Amino acid sequence: MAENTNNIPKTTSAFLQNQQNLQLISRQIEALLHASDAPLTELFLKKQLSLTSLQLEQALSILQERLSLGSLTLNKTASGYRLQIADNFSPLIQRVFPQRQERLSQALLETLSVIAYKQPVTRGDIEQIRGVSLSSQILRQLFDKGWIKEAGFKDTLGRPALLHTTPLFLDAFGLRHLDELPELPDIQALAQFNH
Amino acid sequence: MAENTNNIPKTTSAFLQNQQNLQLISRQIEALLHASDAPLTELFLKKQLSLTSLQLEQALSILQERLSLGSLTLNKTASGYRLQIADNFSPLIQRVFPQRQERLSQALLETLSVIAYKQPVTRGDIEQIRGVSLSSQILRQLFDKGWIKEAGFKDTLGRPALLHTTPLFLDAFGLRHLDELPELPDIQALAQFNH
Amino acid sequence: MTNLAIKAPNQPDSDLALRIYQTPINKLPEDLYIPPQAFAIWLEQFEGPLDFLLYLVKKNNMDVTTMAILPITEQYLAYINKLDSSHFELAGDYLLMASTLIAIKTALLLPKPQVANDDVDPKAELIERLEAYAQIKTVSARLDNSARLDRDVFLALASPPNQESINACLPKFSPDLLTASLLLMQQRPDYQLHSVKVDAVPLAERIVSISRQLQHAGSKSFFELLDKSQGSLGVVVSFVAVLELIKRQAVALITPHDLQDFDIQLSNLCLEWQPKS
Repeated sequence: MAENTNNIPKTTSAFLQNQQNLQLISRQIEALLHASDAPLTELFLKKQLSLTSLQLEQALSILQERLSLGSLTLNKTASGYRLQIADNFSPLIQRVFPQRQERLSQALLETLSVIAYKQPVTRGDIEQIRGVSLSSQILRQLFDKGWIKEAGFKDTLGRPALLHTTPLFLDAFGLRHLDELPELPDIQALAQFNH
Repeated sequence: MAENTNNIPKTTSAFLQNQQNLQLISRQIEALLHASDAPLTELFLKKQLSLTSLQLEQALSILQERLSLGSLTLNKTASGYRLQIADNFSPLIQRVFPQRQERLSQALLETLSVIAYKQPVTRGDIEQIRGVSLSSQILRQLFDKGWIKEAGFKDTLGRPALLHTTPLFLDAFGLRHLDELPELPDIQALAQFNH
Repeated sequence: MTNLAIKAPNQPDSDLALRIYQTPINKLPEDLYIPPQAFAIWLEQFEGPLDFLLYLVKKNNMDVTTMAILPITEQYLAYINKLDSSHFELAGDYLLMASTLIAIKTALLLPKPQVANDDVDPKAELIERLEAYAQIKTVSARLDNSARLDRDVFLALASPPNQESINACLPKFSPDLLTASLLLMQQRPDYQLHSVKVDAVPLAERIVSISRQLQHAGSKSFFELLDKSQGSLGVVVSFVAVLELIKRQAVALITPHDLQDFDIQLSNLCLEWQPKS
């Protein structure tokens, strides 16, 4: 028996060592993702842990597999990787922590949609499209959540600030790119507004 | 074969079912602990998941075992259970997300040095050596950091408390013993001071 | 409010209707008096005049693109007339729309003007706005239906490791900070026990003294060069003297290679005699 174990070819032993190393890396990634308050990019992980792209990919897949034994999943969002609770536990969490369920008002959702689909837009643009004056309360809520930001000015009278959505907005709605937004419905389809 | 499987005694099949159930409960607990921003008590978990004390205990031990494959630990604090990154990832986390080291004020350093080199000393001693009255703000900062402590009294009028440095102080300055303190330069105020 | 149950037309596919005594009312009967407050509350459920217009279009089973503007306008104005003056803050946007509608209505009723300003067709413009708004209203509902963080999707929170284990990895303070602070303490004049006597410290004398010391010792730290009896003024004058000597290239600054520029303080300033070649 002892002889047998000694006869394990070098490649096998190297393979085992590599596997162990990837296991360790996967645990390090897990710890960093838990310690960070924002998603972490591939580039960041590779740089901080001195990994090749292949190592990162393998370690992430080991991590994903290990997490699947429990209740978490590794999720790739617009701004990087994050750990989230598997969807099938959402009903449980919603039941146990009902206070965490935030309802967004129609006015806020419409304002956010105008910014997301028509960006960059000014306050005036939003008011023109929605046909109502925009309460600063709503804009403040959106800024507070970090879903929108001001960048640049429109070259018109008063040089109003231009509003854009942020990666946090994408993260919050499970989108990786702006082009993953639900498609704007066709006017023809909308024509029959009675559905 | 088919007969055999049918012949599994009821108790065994009940045991397996119970084990599966405990696995599920352990995943539910894991999800709730990850979703909560505060530790969760045994009472809360038992109530929310309708568990007996035995079930909770067994599910927690399954969870602890599963977590040991990754980078978290189940931690029981005074206010309940929480999931925590294992201590052995501290160096990694500290390296990747460094905490800024604060600047220590001259007044704080002087007070600390007097205590370190002349301990045990009273507040009065410090004032005499430094030639300025001691702000309670500074002593509080030193107590808050756990770098000094009171132990014993000086046998003089008013029996003032004696101040000493602590092992945390040695730790913060990378010293193993007090005698590793750098040699005291020629300092008249300290030399003149006899207690 | 006691007898009026008003159903909010919030849900996109709910039956948009005003209910009185549980009975859905499809339009406000001319003969029924509805308190203006109740009407205002009902109107508040809409996101504005465009939303309200869309509701009217739907209620009349019309197509947005081909809707007949006149009946819609008349219904809109009939409702808005019920708003009394106490709801002006709500009415503002609605009144603006009303004036637009009246303008469209007038244009339709009057014989067609012949010329240039048909590039601005207020009716087409209104329909365009309604369409654009309907699009946004639809996508905002879809956006709300997508799995949202903290409502449908939850982040996995975990506490950081024990503070002691983090502390163990924090960079240590240098113990030299302690001795340096004591040296600085010594340089400080003793305010309490003595009145501060400011002895003049002649710069020329300091330059001579420092040159002599360095010439003799080769190199010395700034603190070793000080004459402690001269107090803090002596420190300042000595510093100026050192600067002067550096400028004359009689002495040079020794920078330990492991120090960054910003680490150089009086406490680690070292000087070296530069023999004239």
